[in-house]
Amino acid sequence: MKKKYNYNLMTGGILTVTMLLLILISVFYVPYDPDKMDSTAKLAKASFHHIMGCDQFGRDIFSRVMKGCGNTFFVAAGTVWMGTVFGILIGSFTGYYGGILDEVLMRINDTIFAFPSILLALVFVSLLGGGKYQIILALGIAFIPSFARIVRSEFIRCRELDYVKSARLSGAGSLRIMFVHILPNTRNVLFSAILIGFNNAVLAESGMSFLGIGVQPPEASLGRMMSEAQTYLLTRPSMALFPGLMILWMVLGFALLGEGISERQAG
Amino acid sequence: MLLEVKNLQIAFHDHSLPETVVHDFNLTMEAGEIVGIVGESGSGKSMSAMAIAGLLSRHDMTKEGKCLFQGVDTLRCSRQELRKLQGNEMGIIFQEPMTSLNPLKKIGWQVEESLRLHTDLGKTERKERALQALAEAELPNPERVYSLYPHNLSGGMRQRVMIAAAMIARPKLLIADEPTTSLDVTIQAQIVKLLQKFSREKGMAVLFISHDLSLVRQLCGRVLVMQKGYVVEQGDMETVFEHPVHPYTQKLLAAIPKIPGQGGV
Amino acid sequence: MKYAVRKVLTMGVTILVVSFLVFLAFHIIPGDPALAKLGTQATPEQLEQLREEMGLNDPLPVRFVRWLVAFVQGDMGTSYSYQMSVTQMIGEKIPITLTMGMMAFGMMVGLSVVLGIYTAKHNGGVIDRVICVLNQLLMAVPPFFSGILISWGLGLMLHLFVPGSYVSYTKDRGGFFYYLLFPAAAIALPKCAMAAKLLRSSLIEELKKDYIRTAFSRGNTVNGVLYAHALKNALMPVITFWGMALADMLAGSIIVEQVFGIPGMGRILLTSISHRDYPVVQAIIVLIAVWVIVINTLVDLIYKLVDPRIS
Amino acid sequence: MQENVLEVRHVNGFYKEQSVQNGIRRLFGREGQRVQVLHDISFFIGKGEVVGLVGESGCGKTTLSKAILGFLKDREGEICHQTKHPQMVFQDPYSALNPVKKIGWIMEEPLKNYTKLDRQARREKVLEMLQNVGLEADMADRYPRQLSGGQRQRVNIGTALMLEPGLLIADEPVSALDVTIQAQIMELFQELQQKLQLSVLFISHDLRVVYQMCDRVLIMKEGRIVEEGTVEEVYRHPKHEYTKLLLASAGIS
Repeated sequence: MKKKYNYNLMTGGILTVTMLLLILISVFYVPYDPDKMDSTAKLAKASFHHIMGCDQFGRDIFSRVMKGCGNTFFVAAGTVWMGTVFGILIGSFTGYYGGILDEVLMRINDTIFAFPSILLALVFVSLLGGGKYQIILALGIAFIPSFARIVRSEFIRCRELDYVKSARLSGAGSLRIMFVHILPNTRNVLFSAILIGFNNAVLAESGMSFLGIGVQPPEASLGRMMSEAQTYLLTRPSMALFPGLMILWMVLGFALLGEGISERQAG
Repeated sequence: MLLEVKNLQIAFHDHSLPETVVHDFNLTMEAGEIVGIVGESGSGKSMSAMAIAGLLSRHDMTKEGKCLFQGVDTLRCSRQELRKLQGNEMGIIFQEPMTSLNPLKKIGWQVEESLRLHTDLGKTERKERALQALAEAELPNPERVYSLYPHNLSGGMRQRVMIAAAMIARPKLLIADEPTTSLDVTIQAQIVKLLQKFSREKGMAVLFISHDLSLVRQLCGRVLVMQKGYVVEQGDMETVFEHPVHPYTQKLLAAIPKIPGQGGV
Repeated sequence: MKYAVRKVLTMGVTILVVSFLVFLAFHIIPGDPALAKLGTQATPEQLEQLREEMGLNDPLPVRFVRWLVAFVQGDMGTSYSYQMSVTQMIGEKIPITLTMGMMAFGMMVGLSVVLGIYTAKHNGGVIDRVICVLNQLLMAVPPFFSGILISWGLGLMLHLFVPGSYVSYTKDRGGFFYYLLFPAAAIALPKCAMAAKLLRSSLIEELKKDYIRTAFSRGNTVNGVLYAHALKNALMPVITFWGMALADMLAGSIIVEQVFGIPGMGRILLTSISHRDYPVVQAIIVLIAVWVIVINTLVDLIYKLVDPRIS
Repeated sequence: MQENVLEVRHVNGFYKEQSVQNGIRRLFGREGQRVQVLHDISFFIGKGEVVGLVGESGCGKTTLSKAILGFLKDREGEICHQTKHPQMVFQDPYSALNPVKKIGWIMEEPLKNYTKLDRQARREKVLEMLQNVGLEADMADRYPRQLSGGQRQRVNIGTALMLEPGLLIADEPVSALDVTIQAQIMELFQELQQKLQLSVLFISHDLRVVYQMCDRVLIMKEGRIVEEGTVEEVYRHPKHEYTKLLLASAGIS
């Protein structure tokens, strides 16, 4: 059989794997201490020593980018984890049982869902203060509704299917039906939702850090690096370019991966 | 001769080995004749009908042979020429009345569509013809149905709407692709009677595709039996049903539960 | 009609509930407005007196109703940091942000319809593929990055505008719109890419449906099928997306205003958050909430207009 | 007179509309608006008897089967059955099998929940049942999507028979299949029915199929049973107008 090449899956896979590798390496090794200021290397151009150059304090951009990717990834993963776990819990119970509880919860859900997640996060941050964990909490809460909604609609679709009735006749209890019979059937939808959610989290986190209310200095963050680089846009555009490209890389990788996977599932 | 299909062959090329789904299909139809094609799913009966209707055009597919409808080869002619036939000289109804109508458009708009595309009748004339067609399709209260949406109607009524829309331009040939499969038995019988009436009164030929042998028996004068892309047997209704020659036809007929004393199918 | 009334009523209730929640959230947080107003040197008596004046000793529901009535009448309270009316502070900024948002929305809708239809129609062609790759890239660009790229490329390199500067509406109308064009584009581009992609796949999906075959069988042209039959159906999910994008654009504008140095709502919101100027933050959040809820109701109403199946 | 496996006496069934208004009414302890879909249904099924239930879509066939299985919450009247776990064979062979589970896993499920058999014993029972329904043993390790419609329906029948149920409800078990496959499944069904002395409620819209499969037949219209009797009686001497119409529409009579 002639095999159709799945470019999306391949490109996405390569981008994601290299990104994950880079993050993994950054945990154990970075070329320079990302926080060490070197007054001799202020705004140094890209060279053999500093492959992406240095910032206005003489910190190595490449090292900071590596650490920043790690931080962004950490926040995004935490956010998505929180959204998924609570989303599955809320979505499965409301979807399976329906009724007045479902009605009320979904109203609330819809209202939260309608808000731009970054705005919700802003409210939380203005109440809780900034920082890595606050951001995870804030974005995580903002992300729960979208996951709950997806899981719920899948459960509503599945609970009417004959195999669920058949499982009930086979003596399976409600919890067993929900988590052993139905939940595995939502995996395709859930998986692509996780990838999309991950990307939204990356964009939201970097946006908040760009505004100065995300990951707090001195910890490196891609968004903050870009907002600092704006001042030097005329003389050193590459200072903004590299962190920007890293965000692009991360988001593109996951987006293509998701695209490729759904392509494979469809064909 | 109204329709002449010669050596129709349809093959797909989406895999490395081309897969032929219809082999050497031949059929002639005279005006006013009702011909049935029976077969199980995957036998190629719908595929052949869609090719005749000019509705098969995929780039990974080849069609060979000839299909002359009033002298025009519907396999090869341009979309321009085809459009003049479709909905005008040739009406088509499909299996799923639930999804075959545009959910966002009013029934009247959809029934009139053929007139709007093929004639330059005015608005009031079109409406008149549409109401007449709806009434002929035995829909109760055509005025009301005219301004309803598909979701307001039951499956049987939607199929009547489809028939009204196909009949409005007075076609010479009606291709009916499993038109009754998703309907209840009593509605099925009504739809079949309706098609019979149209054929008799307007001299319209009907190509009736179905997997239900008893329906084909009630409606058609001639029948083709298809299996895995081949026409394995064809001929008079009586001959084929009473004295089937091909083993597959025999098997098909044997598969139908018999009711002693009530005759066969 | 009944549907519309129900939707509008639901909208009213939702707005009430949401504004109460926001009100509640900003009253749980530590900090005493009276203290914030008078400073730490104030004596306890002075504080108590001011609290009484400001009505801070009344029960929560009473305070909420009072705040709500004042809010509806246009009095959104007084800023802690600037000691001036919040209404006045925000009032000047709303038109700026709103203009930018609507420009971005217009760009998004126009471009996505054109691109979506074109790519769906020429599905698999060279231009379709190029646009799809471009779309994929654009979707991955965060708005501040696209903003920075636009500032750098169009501003610093091509000198089409001066990054960081802003032209007031009262001084130069043309300049006002011209200078908002670039930030609007920065907001619109990623959303536009998503909308175009959504419309493309929605159209392609729609063209596979049974009623499309019916339309062809009546002798429609390809364009006839596309515009008279498929497009309206395919637009349904896209309308939802547009609605969400319109709500999202306010959030996007907060960031993009920062990139382009535009003194809009976003900038006030950020400074107020960092100064813990709660009356301002609260007012802006409630306004945005109302905006979002109204848009959602509008989307529902448009749906009802387009789709007869909804009841 | 044989003992009856199932007795249904004067059952009325209702369906509650799931609407916001009804939800609010329930919140205040009021009854929601309900639609009656079953009207005074009475019948019985004797041991080893196959009873056909014929009617068109929307006549309440499915609701009746739900009521018998205990899924219909809102009903009046008595339904007594002698059996512990009545089972059901569904119409659509595609949606009745969980797409992410292997055939063996699906067939094992009743044993897992209702018996204390260990893994080995369960496996043996599954393989035995596969053989009974005419499937190869290696089917146990396949996924539903790898099976044809007829094979899936065999699996469904097998799953329903795992617990040796006293009562089986077959909801249009052959109507989604091609004629020749239909004949095979009907043959299998009859064979198993005789071998295991199953009591079956056989729901179908196809009068010919019902004639071949059933001993007695119930004709249902708009939630009521309009005619009842042995198959021969009803088919040869239909009394109710609706039965006559049905028979005429199907080309019988």
